[in-house]
Amino acid sequence: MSAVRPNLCPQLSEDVVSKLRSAGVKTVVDLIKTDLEGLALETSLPYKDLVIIRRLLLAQFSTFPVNCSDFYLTTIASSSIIPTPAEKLNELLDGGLYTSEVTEIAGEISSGKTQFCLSLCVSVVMKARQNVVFIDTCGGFSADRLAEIAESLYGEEHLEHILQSVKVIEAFDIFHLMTALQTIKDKMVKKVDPFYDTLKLLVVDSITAVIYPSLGGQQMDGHGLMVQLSLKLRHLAADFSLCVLVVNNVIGDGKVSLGKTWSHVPHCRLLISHPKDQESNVRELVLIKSSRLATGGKTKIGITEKGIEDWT
Amino acid sequence: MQSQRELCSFPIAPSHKSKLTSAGFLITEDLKHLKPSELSKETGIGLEECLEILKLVCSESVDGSKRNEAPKPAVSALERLKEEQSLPPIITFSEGLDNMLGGGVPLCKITEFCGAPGVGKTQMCMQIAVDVQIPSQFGGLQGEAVYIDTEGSFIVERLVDIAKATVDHCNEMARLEGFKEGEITVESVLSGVHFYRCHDYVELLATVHLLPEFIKKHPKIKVVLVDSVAFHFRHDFDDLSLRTRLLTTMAQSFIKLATEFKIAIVLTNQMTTKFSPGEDSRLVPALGESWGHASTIRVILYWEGQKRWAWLYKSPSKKESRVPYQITMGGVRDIVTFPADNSNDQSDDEPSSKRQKVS
Amino acid sequence: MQSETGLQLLARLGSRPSIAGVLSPIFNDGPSAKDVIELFGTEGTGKSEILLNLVAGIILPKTWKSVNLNGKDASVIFIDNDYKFSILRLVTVMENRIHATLKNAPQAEENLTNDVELLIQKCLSKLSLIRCTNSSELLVTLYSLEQTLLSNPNISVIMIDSISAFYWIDKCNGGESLAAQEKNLTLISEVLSKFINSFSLIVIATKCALMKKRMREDYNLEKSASNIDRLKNDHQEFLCKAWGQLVTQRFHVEKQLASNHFKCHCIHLGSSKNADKTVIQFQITDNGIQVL
Amino acid sequence: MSSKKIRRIRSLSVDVVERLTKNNLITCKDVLSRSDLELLKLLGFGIFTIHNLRQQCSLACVPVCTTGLELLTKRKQGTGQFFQTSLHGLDHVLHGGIPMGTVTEIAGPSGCGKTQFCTMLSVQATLPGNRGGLEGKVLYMDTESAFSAERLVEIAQHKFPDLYNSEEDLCRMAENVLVDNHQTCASLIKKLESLEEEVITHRIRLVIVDSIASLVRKEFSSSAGSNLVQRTNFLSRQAALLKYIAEVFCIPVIVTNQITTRFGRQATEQDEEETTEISDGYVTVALGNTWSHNVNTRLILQYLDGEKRQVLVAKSPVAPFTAFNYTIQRDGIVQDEEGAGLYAGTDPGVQQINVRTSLPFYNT
Repeated sequence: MSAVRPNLCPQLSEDVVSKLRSAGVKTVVDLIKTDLEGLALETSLPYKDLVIIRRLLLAQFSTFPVNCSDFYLTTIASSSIIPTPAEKLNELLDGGLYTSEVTEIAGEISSGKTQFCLSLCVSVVMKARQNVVFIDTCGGFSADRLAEIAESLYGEEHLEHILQSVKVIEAFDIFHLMTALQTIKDKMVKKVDPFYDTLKLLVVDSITAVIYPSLGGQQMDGHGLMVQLSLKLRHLAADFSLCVLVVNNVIGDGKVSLGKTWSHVPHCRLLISHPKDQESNVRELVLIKSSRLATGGKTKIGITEKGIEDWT
Repeated sequence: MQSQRELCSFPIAPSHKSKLTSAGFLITEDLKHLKPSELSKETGIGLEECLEILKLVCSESVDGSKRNEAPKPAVSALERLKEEQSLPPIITFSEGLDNMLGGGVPLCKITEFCGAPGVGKTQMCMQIAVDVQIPSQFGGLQGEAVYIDTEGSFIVERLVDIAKATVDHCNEMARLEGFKEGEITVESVLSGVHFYRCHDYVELLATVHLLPEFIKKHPKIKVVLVDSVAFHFRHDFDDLSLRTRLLTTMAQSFIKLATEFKIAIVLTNQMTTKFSPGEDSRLVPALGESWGHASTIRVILYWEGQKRWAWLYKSPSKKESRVPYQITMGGVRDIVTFPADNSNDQSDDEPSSKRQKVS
Repeated sequence: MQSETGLQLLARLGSRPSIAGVLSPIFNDGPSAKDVIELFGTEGTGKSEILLNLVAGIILPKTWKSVNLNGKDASVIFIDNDYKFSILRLVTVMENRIHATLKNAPQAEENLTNDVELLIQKCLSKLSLIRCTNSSELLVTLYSLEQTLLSNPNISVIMIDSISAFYWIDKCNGGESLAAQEKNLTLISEVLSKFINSFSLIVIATKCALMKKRMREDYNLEKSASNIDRLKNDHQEFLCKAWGQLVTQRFHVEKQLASNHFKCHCIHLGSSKNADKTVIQFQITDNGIQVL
Repeated sequence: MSSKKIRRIRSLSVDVVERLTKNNLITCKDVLSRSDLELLKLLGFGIFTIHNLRQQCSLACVPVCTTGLELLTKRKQGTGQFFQTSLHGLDHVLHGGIPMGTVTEIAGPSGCGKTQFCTMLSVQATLPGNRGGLEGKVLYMDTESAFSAERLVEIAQHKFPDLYNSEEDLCRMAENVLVDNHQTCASLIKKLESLEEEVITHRIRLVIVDSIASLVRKEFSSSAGSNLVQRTNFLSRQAALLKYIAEVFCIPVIVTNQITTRFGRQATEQDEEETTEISDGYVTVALGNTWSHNVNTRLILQYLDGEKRQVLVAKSPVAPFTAFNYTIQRDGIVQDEEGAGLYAGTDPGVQQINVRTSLPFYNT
């Protein structure tokens, strides 16, 4: 935990800190962990002060348990379901994408991953009246395709409103992405920008392009960065009841990339593929992992100028 | 619930990270208003490294990226649409290809042409390198091009042919519309193509790494062409994971270049035969599956009998479609389907008097 | 230890409500006091689902309106590092379970929906949720739990969803030395063992299979070995030694790809009983876990 | 160039270089092929020093940038940029002949004139500049031991009687053609690796590898499977070496290739009247698709009918698909007047080649 410093709490004056440091107590954890009587003897500080300091530090640095009954009430109030434009897909996902969850869509090249995200943005803005942040890491975001979907679905008059409620951030390496997520979190905590008060969907297009370069080779903090990133995404989802949609790549024979460590991250995982025997714009979606539903369900969607639609 | 950013999410050397955590520095808050000397005394890290860590973590504008520019602010899709519409694409002279790509090769995107040998990948690159310099009154960008050649298949005489054909075409159009001729000459086209010859993948990486400075020095550059990004990565590369890592890093720096300087990146890729169990062997783009995700738009050039086809295989905004094209002495041209015109195109022996399809 | 009030002494020494027999077939004679159970498995094999069903079984009262719900009426502390805890799912499991027992109980009156709602609200107050962002914060929070454990004698289980959540972050923070990497987790294990011994608590933790299976040197061993050896071989301890010594039982959960069923192998570690061969198949349905 | 030692980069500080050598990162290649995270772990510097290091290494080994104009002027001053083949139609279409500084491949069925073509080019290369020669020596790497000195002399005598009328002129010309026999791939690749000082010491102006395919097809079976990958790797390495020599010394490199039979659907609009006696398979250039990438220009020789033969420009960065008839005479390959013209070309990797299957006396 962070170092013991004078201004941490009133009793910790300058000399107290230096005495503690001389006794080898540098961080808050050291202070909490050590047996206070011995420490009092060694540093000739009054035992009573040490107990007060310990209690204050405990209060300051630990998270308080939340009682689940009121947690249940707040969750009911804040969580909602985001319907996708395809009805049959909503049935498969028991209503659509859930907030405070990380959903992942994985697919091969040109399997329609970006189309799925773009048409979801439009449906969130129009159906749920909420805003969207689209983090683009591989240059795949195309504003005129978003405009085309919006216009063909909701006509000219809503176009301006839809385009203004989708914000795009470019982040081309993992540290850029971390900074972007941090700025989003700060803006939501400080409530300085009205756009972020009604933010409901956060899309990260192609998380693989950002994580893959940092894995492998003679270094070992690639995995650490990946887990750090996954924690940030899940905290954003849970604390601000956002729906986080992450795009991942499929390589080789249907193996989702980024390995086992990443496979634990998403709550629910969709696999999108282009079945060989179908027309060129038909795609098949399979639910391959879900913490809530039975997996293995399949549905077909078609990619048209209106984005993605049910394919009968 | 501290909302500060953890130190381990910054690019700091592992040995420094362990010293920082053991000294109790975990979040950016801990390092606020701290002098390098204090940090060095407390953690035992060298003074210069402490200065760099503080510069990295504390100044809000500096983030972990290579250049110290501030992270790009969030831009609404409306501004992105205005920006996309304001950037004219690079028009080529084959109308079919332009319509397929939505007006031409778009800026701020990576366009990849995969093709079997001899199908015209190098011709396409040279054509684009010339077309980017078409004067603005003809709908061109009047920019310059960077041509990175890894295969050694760049013959400058061929570029002269294409340039001559384009210059004649522009002058012809200028005459028709009464503009001043000579706006564009073969010399101006040739001096507008900056040529790099890379003999192995390390030189390619170095060139790509230095491109931002180069483009800052030559602001008129509008397209970076890499002829056969696959050549050096396909043979004598024993460590496949290293190859994929290098390719992904290069792809990321390409897309950063494209969006930062509003230029187009055009790559060519080779094809390789894939022996998958069950189906018969077929030609697939080289460099494996993971590379496919890097390019935003992918066009596969292939042969069907005597005809060359361009197949828009992957595009964020355009539907999948195919269009025939041909390579003439003057460069890449459309195949206009009404037969009369087609036949005399073929038998015309004299290269220079080739009639161009007015685009 | 500091001076204790009488109540705290009673809480420490007094017996915590036992939860023997909850979710019976899986924990056949039920987790007994001072047990440390680890649910080990790859992604999507129902580890969190088992925890949810355990919580439902524990916080429900024994009887309600003269209907035997065979709940354990105990309190639970749920530490959710993976942010996977879905309270909606917990409530649905509890509702289905209550309605199921009510349906075949003869003397049940007709619709009790709002009563059931109140019951669930009361039960939920016995569950407290903690969410930490890194291992140091988890360590400090565990220390501050000592106070709540003393003041509330009803808590009998601490559940940790994925003790391995911060493994990679600690490994990356620790630099070269292994001791620095495992410092926090060792301290956490020590605190937990202190709680177990002094408060005779039960700790149930899930662990994700983060590592690929070890390369098996001789392939034929894998074929001939019995299930248990194969699983032992599969499980490769990557957390610190202190945690390894703490665990008394490990449940290895697997998913049958074809039939959407799950298999759960119970392995007793170090305890006198020989390696238990029980293999339980179960299925996850809307109202929780159905044992086959 | 990539193997530049770090020590030679003066702008790096001493302790950076020392820490680099401690982690045995010696050349720019070691530094540039590692990611930032790896360098952070290995060197323990701050991120900005790492960026600066990468910048310096890149500057050290980045190739020099020239514009198209400079390239053109440099090419013009050079000794002409094309090597005349004395087939005037072919030279015209190829902008002057075989392009210098690139690899040109001559493929065709056996006995169709590949070696004759190479021998004639060897003679051509030893001519003085004003006669379209290269005034230099020729390195002829022969793997099928098909090269015959008598044929070389005979062509020289009949093609350039005025130059080579006396005995010692012929001997001097013959000395300029260094013939090198190779029986195994290993010896060929070893020779290619040491080719640089060979070219410098003997002032070689033309390199010919007769039948690059024969050794490879002997040692690597072309059936699908692992050694096909090795075969492709071996061929690519050979191509890289040859390209490097051709470019650095701006000399033409000519390789010959054999033919193979491919089964499966060939081009769709194949004109019907060209019925081949063989089953539905068709004959095309050997060594497959990846090798076709490595070659810049590909000339295919094929039989037209009993006596006449045809050369096709199957792949060329400058020329369209054109075909010229030729016959083999005493003074080498001579182009026929009629019969030149465009042909509907296709993928050079699958271009159909006519082979002489029936004996000439049979179809009189």
